Amino acid sequence: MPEILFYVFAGTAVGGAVGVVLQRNPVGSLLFMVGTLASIAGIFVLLEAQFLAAIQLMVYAGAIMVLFLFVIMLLNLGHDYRADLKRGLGAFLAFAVTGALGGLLVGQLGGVGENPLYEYLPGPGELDRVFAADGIVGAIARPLFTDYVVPFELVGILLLVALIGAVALAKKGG
Amino acid sequence: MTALLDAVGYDAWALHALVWVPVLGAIAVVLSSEERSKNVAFWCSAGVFVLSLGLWWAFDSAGPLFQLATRTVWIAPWGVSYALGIDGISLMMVLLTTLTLPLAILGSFQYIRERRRAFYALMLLLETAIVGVFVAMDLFLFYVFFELTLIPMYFIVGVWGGERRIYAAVKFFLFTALGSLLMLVGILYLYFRARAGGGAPSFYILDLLGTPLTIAEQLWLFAAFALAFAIKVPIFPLHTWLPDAHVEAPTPGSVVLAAVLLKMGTYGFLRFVLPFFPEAASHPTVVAWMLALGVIGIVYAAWVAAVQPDAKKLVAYSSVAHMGFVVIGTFALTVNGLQGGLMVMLSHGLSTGALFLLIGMLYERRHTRLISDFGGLARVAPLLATAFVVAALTSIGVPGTSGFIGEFLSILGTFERYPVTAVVATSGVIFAAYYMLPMVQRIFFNRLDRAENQRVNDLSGREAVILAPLVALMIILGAYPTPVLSRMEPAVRAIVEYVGSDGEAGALAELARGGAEVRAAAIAPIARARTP
Amino acid sequence: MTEFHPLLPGLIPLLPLLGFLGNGMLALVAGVRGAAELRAGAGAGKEKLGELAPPPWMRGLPSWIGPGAIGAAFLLTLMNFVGMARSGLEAPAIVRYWDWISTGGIRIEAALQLDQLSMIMMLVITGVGLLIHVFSVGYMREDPGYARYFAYLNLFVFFMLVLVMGASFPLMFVGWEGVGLCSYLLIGFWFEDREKADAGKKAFIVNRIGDFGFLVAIFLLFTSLGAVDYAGVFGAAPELLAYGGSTATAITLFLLIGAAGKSAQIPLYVWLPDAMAGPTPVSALIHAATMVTAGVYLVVRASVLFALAPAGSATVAAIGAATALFAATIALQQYDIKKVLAYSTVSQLGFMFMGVGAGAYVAGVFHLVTHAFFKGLLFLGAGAVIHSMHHALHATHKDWDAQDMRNMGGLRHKMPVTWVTMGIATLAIAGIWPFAGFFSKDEIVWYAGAARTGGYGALFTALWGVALVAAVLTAIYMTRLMVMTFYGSNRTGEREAEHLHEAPLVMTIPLSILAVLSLFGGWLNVPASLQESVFGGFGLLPMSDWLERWLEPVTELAQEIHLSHAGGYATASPLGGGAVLWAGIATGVALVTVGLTFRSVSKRGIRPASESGAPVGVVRGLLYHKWYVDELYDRVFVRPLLGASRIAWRWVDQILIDGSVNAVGSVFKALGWFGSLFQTGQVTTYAFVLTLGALAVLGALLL
Amino acid sequence: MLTEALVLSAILFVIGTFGVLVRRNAIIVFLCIELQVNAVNVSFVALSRYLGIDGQLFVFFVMTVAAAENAVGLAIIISIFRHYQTVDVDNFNLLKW
Repeated sequence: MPEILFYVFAGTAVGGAVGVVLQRNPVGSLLFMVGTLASIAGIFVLLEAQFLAAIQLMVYAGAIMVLFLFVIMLLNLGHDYRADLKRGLGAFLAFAVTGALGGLLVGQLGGVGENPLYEYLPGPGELDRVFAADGIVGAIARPLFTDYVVPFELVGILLLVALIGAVALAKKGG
Repeated sequence: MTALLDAVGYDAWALHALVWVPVLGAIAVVLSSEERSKNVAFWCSAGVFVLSLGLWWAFDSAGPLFQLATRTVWIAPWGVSYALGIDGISLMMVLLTTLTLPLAILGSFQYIRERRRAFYALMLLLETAIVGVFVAMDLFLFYVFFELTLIPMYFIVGVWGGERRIYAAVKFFLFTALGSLLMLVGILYLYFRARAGGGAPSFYILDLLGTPLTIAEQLWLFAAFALAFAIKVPIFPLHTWLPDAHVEAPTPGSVVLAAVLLKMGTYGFLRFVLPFFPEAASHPTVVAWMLALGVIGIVYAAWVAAVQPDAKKLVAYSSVAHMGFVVIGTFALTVNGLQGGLMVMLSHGLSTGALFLLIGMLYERRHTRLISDFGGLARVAPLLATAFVVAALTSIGVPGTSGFIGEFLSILGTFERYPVTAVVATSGVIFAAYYMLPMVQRIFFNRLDRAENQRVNDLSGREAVILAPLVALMIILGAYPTPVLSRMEPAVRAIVEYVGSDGEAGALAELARGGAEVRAAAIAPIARARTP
Repeated sequence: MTEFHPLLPGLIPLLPLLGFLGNGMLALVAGVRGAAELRAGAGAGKEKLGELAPPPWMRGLPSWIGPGAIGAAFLLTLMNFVGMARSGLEAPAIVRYWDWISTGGIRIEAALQLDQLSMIMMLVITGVGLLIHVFSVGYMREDPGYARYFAYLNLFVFFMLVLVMGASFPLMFVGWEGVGLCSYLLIGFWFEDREKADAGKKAFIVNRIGDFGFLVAIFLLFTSLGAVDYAGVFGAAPELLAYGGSTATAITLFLLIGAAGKSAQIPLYVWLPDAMAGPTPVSALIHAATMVTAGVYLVVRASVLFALAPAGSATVAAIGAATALFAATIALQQYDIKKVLAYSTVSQLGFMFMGVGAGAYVAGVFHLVTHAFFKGLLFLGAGAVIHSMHHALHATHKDWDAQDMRNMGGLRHKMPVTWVTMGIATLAIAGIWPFAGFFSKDEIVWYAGAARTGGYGALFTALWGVALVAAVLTAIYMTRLMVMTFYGSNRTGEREAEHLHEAPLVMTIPLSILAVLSLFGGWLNVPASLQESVFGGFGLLPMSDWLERWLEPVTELAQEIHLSHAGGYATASPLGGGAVLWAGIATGVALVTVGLTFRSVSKRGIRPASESGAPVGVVRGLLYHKWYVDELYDRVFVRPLLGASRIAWRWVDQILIDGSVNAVGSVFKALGWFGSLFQTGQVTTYAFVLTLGALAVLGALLL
Repeated sequence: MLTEALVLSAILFVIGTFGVLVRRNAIIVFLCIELQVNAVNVSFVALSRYLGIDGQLFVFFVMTVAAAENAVGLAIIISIFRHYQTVDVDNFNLLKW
């Protein structure tokens, strides 16, 4: 059952991603993106990251995408988008290079068993022990406020700076 | 005078002071106000000059070759030491430097109006570097000072220069840096070669002297060293940075560049190239090339100078011609030739320094350096004209001035061994008049037919004070150069004999005579430093 | 016979030097004052230029300092002369002062040498110099550069004295170049005139060509003999240099280049006619009496070397003869009074060279001395004439040339003293008995022919003929000068003629003294052979061969060498006949020539310069244009040199050398430009390249 | 499921990269970058099952930083648009100087 669900989510994620790239209307792209993000949230759940899945939906698919939508609306970009997608040599080269990259990556990651990477992995179940001890949220919260407290504070400052920066940049007549 | 020196205990500390007092002065300049900085700089350099005067009497031409020598360990593992000392050649170069700097600084009072503190601090740093070059007895230390001269000069040309100052500064920097990098390779090779001989690592000149080298090695090292110095001299055809640098540099920069910096090249030949690579330096092919380049420089630069529309560029090319005399005198490897070359260096420092100062004064008055913009100035500025004519005559080498002594001796010394070269070089005597006199005529003689020239002022008191010592020295050295020559004689003789014997051990004795006690005194602290 | 102790010899050159310093100070003060006035009136206009009158005290002081210094030096020289004459000095007295150049490889002392030769020269320099200084007081009185003039003149005398008194060749060279320098300064004295400044420059540069030869000769002396002082050189030369050897010949030929430069001999004579741009007393002192004879002095001083090199001597004589004839021909067709005298000087110097080249060193010096008298006189006389003409033309604002003889004529009534004294000088230079020139020139011509017994018989025979022709030409052009200037009717213009008047006493007294010397100067050296004849005044003329005997200690060694290798001189001229006969023929021919020329020129209708064009006819045109030598030199030397200089700068320096340097720079610039092509500034491109890079890294890792 | 997740991550990443290269609209380019970021997140999460909770913490941080980045980035786009009246990345070559 999880495998089937995984493939469904994966399918919609990839399909959404293709849509993001190919859809000429920015708003359309954005909607495909929301779909992709939601699918990825589903995959997170399947991969035992329920907390992240929630954040993914709330922060990413919710807040950030709305921010994008705001900007598109603000700049009134919904009309002239026909020339947005590149064609010709540039597009071909981009396709060739990214295709080669993808081929390499997929080819490498897909060959299970032959890949020495997997041999050193301890096997799934690592998370189960942590969840059993602290609960799903606590498992993330404990290291976040102990081992990672300094980066956590720094990220807070970063967000503040970004906030101020965004205001300063977008302010009219700045 | 010696009694006075004894009273103040004049000794090796004077050399340290000569090197480092300008740095202190530079700090003082930076800390002082923009307005007062020029006075601080001038009095500092003047003080250094007074201090350096003591060397003249402290140096005993009957004493050991290197005097007032000291040596302390600097970077023990590499055998780098902070070693200073002077022989007769360094003595004259140091005096020329310490004389030129205050005059150049005094000559910049009008010209430099922006960022004075920075300018004067750089000038004083330059003094440190140049004096350091002339008194360093350690090859590593020498190299440090040699490169250090580049930095202040680069900024002096690049910041306070004329319109194309960036081009000139970069050209100057690249030319000289290229040469000195190759020399660094040469220095390191020599160092490791000397170390391979089994001795303790050392950059001390007297330790490196007599390092056994095959003739091929000597030739390669000669090339590496000679290129660096040839660019600095400059020897034809490596001279093209010079006119650009001179024309773009502010007056005090040109003065220091011409009067002192160029001498670092010829000094390098005398101090390092000849003694380190005697076989290469007396190799017939090498000598033939160097003489040919020297003679070409003399004639060619004179020709090029003759058709320059810009007075400063004309004088710049005349420098190339003068340095040609130094080159032939040096590579003739005779006592007269070397003495003559050194006299040309001194005389050129005086006369060309004065000429650049004078052209700078004209520029301050008329804001042009084009010869054709002047005419008849002798009528409105007789003192300036007189000083200019004396300097020009010294540059031409009229007897009675120091210029004649130098040219006469250098060609005479060349003639002793290479008559044909010397005869061609003698024709430079004609060409010197061919480029210098028309300039004098077109600036100071002819009709005073331009209104703006009629308002030109004569020398101010400050300017007269700058020029008076230079003019006086040109005449005095022309009438009685013997005190200078006799102080340089032991050093020159040692070089000639040492190179003439292809670096045989016997001739080394002369050089080492001065070195022995210095080394004995200096090795002790190094030995202490090595034993933990 | 007492031993000769030189009396303060150092003071002799020092006095003019002090005079120079004093006058120089005054000149600078005057210059600074003038400059201040000039600046104050800078807006007012240009006509004020050069008319700034110096204050009275500025005029008085130099008048005393200048001639005073020379006068004192002259007195001191006279005292030394008397001392030397009494002592019968054999070896030169050398007074050492300090080590001038001492390198360890060479030692040159600042030492003065007093011997018979330098004494004669010193007497001429200070004596004639004094007269010319006094004359200048009158001549230059009005000039704003009065103090400067005397400063230069004193400096000149100083260097000239160093030249003749120095005890070594380098020291002589100091004086040699020093007088050249003063000549440069004095020719260009009125430097606001471009042509005059140019003439000074030309003189200096041409002289430098000669100096080049002198320098090389000094180097040769040092390397071959190991000495450069006279005592050392002449002591070693007979032993170390082979007679007629290549070293001796080379040394003498290089010395000859030097001498030819200073003494205006072919091919380096071109500067002297131009040098007439200087004030006329300068022409008299420097370009007639003293400096230009330095070449002759040099040859006589180095007589030992020349005696050892017969080829060198013959070249000297040949060049002298060629110059004597060549310059005389040009003098025939010049109208500028000073130009005639200038070419005459060149020609007479040629005579002297011929004499010393023939080995007759005494005859050369003899002619040098008499020439100093009569040519100095001629120039001063010409100066008086020009002075007068200038005043007359200036008074009426006529822009005629004050020096053009076509504008003169009939001046003998206006300027009787000048006329008489110049007449004496003309007779002297024309070689008429008993004037000074007769004895000296006759001796030279005689020796030119008599030297044919040596190695170069045919050459000297020919030179003898040339000398005779040149002597005849001398009589012609000098008579022409006198007639055009002093005879006939005045052509200056009626109103101007009223302003023509005799020069003041301060000028005529030196003229008179020189006239006396021109008259009797020849008696210094009446040859013994002539003494019993009418030309020797039947023994009435005193001092038979005095100069010959006086100079014997100096020339004796050279004469010995000459005698032992080349044999004695011939006793008859190439056409037969002895000295007395040819003296008679010479003076007869000279008299006839003077007479004929006087008649023919007087008859010629001469018009003022503005009304007469250039001379017609090929020969006259050629002579008038001085054989086009200046033009030839311009084409062959000056312009090619300038062209080569331009090529050296524009092509070699800027394009070849700097170009290749910049080419290296350009290579790296081009590399940078190539790299910058990838910097499009577009994010997409960078992203693409980044991806490409990722692909490459990944590919390298995985494949 | 690890292999599949990683392959999915790779595919998403490549699609995102392709989008960055072929789209001209700066906002869409931004969106594609988000796609790449998410692809990486998938790998983190997938591997964290095997290596511990740290991977998830990383994703947490990535999301936070991405939020900040988006805020600033979009502000820049707005300010560029004000200046050029376009968000077409081909028209910008500000990086050249």
